[in-house]
Amino acid sequence: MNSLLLVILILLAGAVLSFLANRIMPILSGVMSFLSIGAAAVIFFVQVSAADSMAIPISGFSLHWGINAYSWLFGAMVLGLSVFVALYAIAFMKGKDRLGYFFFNFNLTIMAMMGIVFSTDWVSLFIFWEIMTWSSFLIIIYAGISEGRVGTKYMIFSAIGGYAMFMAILVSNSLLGSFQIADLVSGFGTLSLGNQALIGILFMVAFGVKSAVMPLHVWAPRAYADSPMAFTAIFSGLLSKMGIFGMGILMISVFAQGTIGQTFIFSNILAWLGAVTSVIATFYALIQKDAKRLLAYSSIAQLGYIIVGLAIGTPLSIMAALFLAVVHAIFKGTLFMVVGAVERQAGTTNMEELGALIRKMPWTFMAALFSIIALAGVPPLGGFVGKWMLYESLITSGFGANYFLVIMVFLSSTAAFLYSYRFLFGLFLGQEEPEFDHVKEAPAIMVVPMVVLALLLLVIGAFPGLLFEPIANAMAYMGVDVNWNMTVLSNVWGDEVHMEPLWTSILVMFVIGATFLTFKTRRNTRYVTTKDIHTSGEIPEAHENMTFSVNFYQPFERAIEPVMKRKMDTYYNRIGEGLESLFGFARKIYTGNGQTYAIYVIIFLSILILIGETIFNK
Amino acid sequence: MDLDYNQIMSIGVYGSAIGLILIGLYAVLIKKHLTKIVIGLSIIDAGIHLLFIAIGYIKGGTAPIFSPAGEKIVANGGVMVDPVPQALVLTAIVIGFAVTAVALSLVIRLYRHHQTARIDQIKSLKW
Amino acid sequence: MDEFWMKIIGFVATVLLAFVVGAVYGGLVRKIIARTQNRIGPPWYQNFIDILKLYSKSSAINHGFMQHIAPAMAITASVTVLMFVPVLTGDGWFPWFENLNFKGDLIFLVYMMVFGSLGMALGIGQTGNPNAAIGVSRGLSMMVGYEIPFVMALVALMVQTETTSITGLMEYQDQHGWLMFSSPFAFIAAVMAMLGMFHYGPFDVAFAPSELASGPPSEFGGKYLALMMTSGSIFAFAKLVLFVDIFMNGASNLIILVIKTLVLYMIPVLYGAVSPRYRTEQAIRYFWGWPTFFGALAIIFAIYY
Amino acid sequence: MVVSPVHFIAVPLLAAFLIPLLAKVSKELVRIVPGLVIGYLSVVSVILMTQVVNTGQPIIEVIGGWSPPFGINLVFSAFTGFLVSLMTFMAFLIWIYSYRFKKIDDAPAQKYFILFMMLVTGSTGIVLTGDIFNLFVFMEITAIAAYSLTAFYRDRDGAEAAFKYLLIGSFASALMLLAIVLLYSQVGTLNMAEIAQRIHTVPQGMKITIFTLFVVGLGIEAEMFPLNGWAPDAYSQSPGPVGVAFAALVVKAGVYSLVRVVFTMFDIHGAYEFLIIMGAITMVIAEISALKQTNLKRMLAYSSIGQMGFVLIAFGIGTNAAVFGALFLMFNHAVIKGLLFMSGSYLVYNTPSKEIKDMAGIGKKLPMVSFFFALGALAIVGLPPFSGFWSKLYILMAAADASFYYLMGTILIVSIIEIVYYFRVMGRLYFGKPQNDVVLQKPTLGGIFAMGVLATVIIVIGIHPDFVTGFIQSAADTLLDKAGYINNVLQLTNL
Repeated sequence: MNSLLLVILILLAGAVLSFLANRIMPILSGVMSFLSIGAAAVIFFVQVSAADSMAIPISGFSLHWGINAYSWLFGAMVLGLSVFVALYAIAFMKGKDRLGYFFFNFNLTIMAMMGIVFSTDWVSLFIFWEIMTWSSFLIIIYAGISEGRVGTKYMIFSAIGGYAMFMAILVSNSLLGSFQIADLVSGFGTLSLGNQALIGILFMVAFGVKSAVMPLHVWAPRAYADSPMAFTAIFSGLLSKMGIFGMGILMISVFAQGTIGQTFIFSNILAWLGAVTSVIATFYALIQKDAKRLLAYSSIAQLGYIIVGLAIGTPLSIMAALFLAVVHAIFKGTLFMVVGAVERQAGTTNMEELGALIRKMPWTFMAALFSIIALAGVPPLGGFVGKWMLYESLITSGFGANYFLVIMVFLSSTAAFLYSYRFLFGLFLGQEEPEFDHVKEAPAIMVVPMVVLALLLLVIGAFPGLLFEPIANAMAYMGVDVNWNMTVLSNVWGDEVHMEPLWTSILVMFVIGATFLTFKTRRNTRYVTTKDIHTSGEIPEAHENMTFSVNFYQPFERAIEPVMKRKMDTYYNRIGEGLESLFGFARKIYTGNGQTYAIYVIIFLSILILIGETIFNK
Repeated sequence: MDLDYNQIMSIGVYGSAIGLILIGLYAVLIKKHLTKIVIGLSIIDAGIHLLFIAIGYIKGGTAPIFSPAGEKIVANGGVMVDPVPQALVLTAIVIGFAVTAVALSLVIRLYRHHQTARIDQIKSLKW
Repeated sequence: MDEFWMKIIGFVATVLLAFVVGAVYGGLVRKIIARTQNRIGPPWYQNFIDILKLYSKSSAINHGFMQHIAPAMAITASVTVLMFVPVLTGDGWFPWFENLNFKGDLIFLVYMMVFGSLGMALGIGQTGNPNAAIGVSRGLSMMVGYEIPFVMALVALMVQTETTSITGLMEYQDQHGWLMFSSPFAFIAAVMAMLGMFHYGPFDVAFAPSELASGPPSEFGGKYLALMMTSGSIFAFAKLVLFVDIFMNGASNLIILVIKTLVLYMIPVLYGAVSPRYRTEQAIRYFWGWPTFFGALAIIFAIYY
Repeated sequence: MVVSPVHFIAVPLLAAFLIPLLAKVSKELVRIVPGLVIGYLSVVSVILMTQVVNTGQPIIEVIGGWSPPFGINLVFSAFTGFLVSLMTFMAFLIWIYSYRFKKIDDAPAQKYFILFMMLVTGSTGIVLTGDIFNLFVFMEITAIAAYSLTAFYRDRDGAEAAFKYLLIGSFASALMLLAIVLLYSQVGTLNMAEIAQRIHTVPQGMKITIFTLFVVGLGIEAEMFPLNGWAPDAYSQSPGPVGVAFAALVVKAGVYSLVRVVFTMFDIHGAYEFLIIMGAITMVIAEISALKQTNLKRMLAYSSIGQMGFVLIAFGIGTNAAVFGALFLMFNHAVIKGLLFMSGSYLVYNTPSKEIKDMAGIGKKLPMVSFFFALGALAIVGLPPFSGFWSKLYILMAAADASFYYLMGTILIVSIIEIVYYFRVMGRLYFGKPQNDVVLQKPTLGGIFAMGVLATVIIVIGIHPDFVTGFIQSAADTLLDKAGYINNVLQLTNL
């Protein structure tokens, strides 16, 4: 049996089984979905080879599936992370209701993502795309917050994107006579510029919605924050990457063929959109009170970098984009799992209430710490490698506007330090509060995935080559050759960063410093609570909490106030309201009066009789 | 211009048919009372029927009945009017009757519920 | 093997040098500021006394793991940064200072410099001292402020010289002369950013002793503080050397190095000594004003260079 | 030939007249017999359909031995046969659904079934007949049955809706009759095939006038804007099963006759653009009116008007692929909208206020029904892997091949609106707080069965559309093959 089909079918079966298992015993459904995803992952990593391909003839179309280096990268990403998240989800969702519903859609989403990755023709890609959309929608409204208005917003934007893609597919088919992705790549150059622009823009809208590019991002924050964290890890980590997947196909191979590939405008507009997205999203992230929202905005920002990388389109930048995509999947998945653990254990994710969980949830904190370091792009963890390649590719691209792009990206990633610290401080540091004394570490089944992923980040930081290899293969498949080295980063000017001395120096110094501190102080250093601090003579009561956690970055907010004044969201809401009232007015045509309808008929008839000659005499 | 009898007749017939239709339309579109509207509908029907008959009529033709009398007339080179329209009109009249019956029953129902028969006051279903 | 030991010796020597010079500069700064305020001020070796005293003390309490290892992270960061900055070029008097810099480049250094502050910030955060947290908040916010013009300057340099590594920049300067002259706007922007980088007035709101009890380090004592001060000295020195390297083509021997660094160092010190304190947002607005403008100018200049 | 198309008209009509007598025997018989009749019709339709598909020749039944053009003839071609089979299939499910349907049993069931039989007779007759006046007669039968069924509940709104429907409906009949009259005066025949043959002899102006009368008269039945004022009221006020019947039978018949007039009888080319434009307008107006509806069934009504507009667009594009898509869409619309009305009416009966906002959390009370509704919603907006997706795909493909890009854009934007209101309802159903847990009206077993069948059809066709595409393709070919139709009908005269 074809292994691609097998993967899909296993995931589908897992969906159905987990739905049914809920009837027997709720916990079983989680286990079911974990097992199915695990099995699918095993098959994927063991069996699937580039040779596999299949065509399903279906009513005049044939859905072609195949696997290549590029789609393998994303498929590995999807299944690799999903396994951990599914394991985590078992414990996370325990005791919640409608588990069958949740895990059914959970599996279905992952199945759809694998389908998207496998598809080599647009029709099947679109089919799976829509399946992914509605199954994820059903999970978003799972929590039922605000009567699904979040879901509605998500659905509207996804529909815009999906239908844009639909139209692009059909137009390209009518022009090229084929639904194959490969044929679009080969035939794109032959189209007229107008058609190229039409198709390109439509596709960009389609993929831009999922990857939350600037004007189309408004659905993302609430959607990420409101759906269960076990799913948000997938949602932000992987589902958004499907948009990147499509953009990659377009930016790397398709546009390279067409004339709009040569003209810089298209890719530059996209790059700037990505940069602006990342800056604005970062600013929003660091004024959030809720850790979930913070992470949601930060995901949008990170996706901005990836889009910048893809849009610039030099080998290094593409490599950076794909690298960041993978790393972002890992650390953002971990972070959302961390928040989920905190939410489950402490009952809230409000950073103004929480604090000092570090001693109660040390493992979670460790996972969070590593992921955050990777997110901030601080050496030596994986995040740094991607960031470095992105900057270098921009600086060495030799195109004037890109130098300012660097500044935008840099601004956003420097501001990212702020919310990174805010996140760790708000949740894990600061003063203990009595109401959180009961909090315990999350169950092992939740901790293990987080910690493993966090360690994975360390490994990637030490040996980025492990990731470079598949990425380089993927890019080679897309026709972009890039040379890589296991532990040396290098740009086109031949400047290099060697990771081993970095690691040695950091390890050596850290060990020296830590041992030095520990040894001589251990004997007579005692641990005191965070209440016992230097308070200029004041003695705070036990219940008084003096943690500085409200409006943490107020001065910075003041500084960036001009930017924050106008919000895309409000514009959209205004448009929406305007349209709704317009529609409400339009339907007034149907006055309840039967006579009016009769008059419509007569008027219509007489008009037709009058102008009939002209309209029918074609 | 001098019109002979037949032309005047035909003009009269067609004219009255059109006139009936217009009267009916007036009743349906302008009058507010449900019953009047229903009456208007049947007037329109009548007009159309008349038109149909008039079209089927052939000058000097006799009734299309295959009786000995009819045979003789035809044998003498006379003509029968076209039978089809008359058959159809009969059907149409029956249908119109049925529709009118339903309509009137609905009017009664409406009057019971709304205590009025003005169509512009019966619009609880709108938009 | 022999070469390896050379490296080790060079490593130790460099760290010691950095510490000594940094500490002396720290002392000088205190002296200078005191003089500008009509005080006698401590002697130039005051910092050594303090640090030695603190090392001999052992701190009685700590608030947990993060605080415990935070100074270690700090010293790690500053030493690592130092390791990637070429201290001396050419054959100076102390040959083992040469070629110590591993392969690293400016972007990497910019990020590496954050490592220590992040570690410190985490340690500070765990102490739960509100002043400390406020200090961190202010410090990080201001960092976003001054990093922008600084990076703009760096980008300008990289674009102009078509290399991103420090050694590359220095080779470029060997042929084309100092970059502070061949790309002046970048130099201006960088120096203005440097004012903030050293946290002397008017940008010392993060550590303001008077309003938040010297902020971040307020919960640290004994060894912790000692290690922090050590790493602070090393870090200051490393930053200065970096500036010297990228704008003044490094230094071939210690004398020149000391002169150049001292001159460069006096800019923020003197400017700080005479100027009042900015609030955070004022500082950020300041950095996003003229310095950024000069940075942009520098980049445009570099594009058409 | 043991079975003949005549049965489609004769048997239900007979049953309709017998039912009052059966009522004397037993009330249960009244409920059973219609089912038997329609079941028999479905069997007949299957037999004939297979025969037609095998021989490739339409079955032409001449009533009373009078061969065309004098007599009336029934044409059971692949096209009409497809529609008839669809109608009988839906009618059968409607019967199962309305069997012991509570609110119908409250009212005397026999009246309901008499009218329902008449409805089936009329709509199948419209599709089968080859005689234009006969078509008019059947349309009137359908209409009268429909008026009465709309007012079946005897409530005030029902009567109002019925009266509006009647008012506009009799306009339709009047215009239609007028058109027939004029047409007869021009071509001297009522047989569609012969009309199609002789239409070119008619002077252009007259032809266009007649055509206009037809279009307006039939457009009323086909819910074309602005002639569709009756539709929302009729849909929303009629009993649950009747709404399904409207969507599956009445409107289909109307669209059929419009298509027959445009494609077969007349040769006016401007008509196609006209259909596209009117269809687009209909679709847009209907969907945006649906967006702000607070009454569920009214929302469904507007949505089904919108779908009809989509069908008209597809027919207007007029290529083979487009017609194929249009027929596929008619099929989907019958099935999916049937499911939506069936489940929706139970949702409505369980919310006294009939308002969407009061349906919050009903998914807990009526899990099956809500699930069916959600499935229908997913399918009707054309999300894969449900059947609605394929018809949309085919039609838009045809539009793209004809390079109607703006049209595609319009359709897609409108479908976004559609998605919005359907998903809004879905969100309410599952994720609101239920006000109370009382189930006012449990779905009958038959109801669940009927909905289940439709749901299965939706999913199966969605995953494997080839089950129906063969029939639809041949139907489309037959419709477009005008000369073939004329020959097949008239060869009987040339004997």
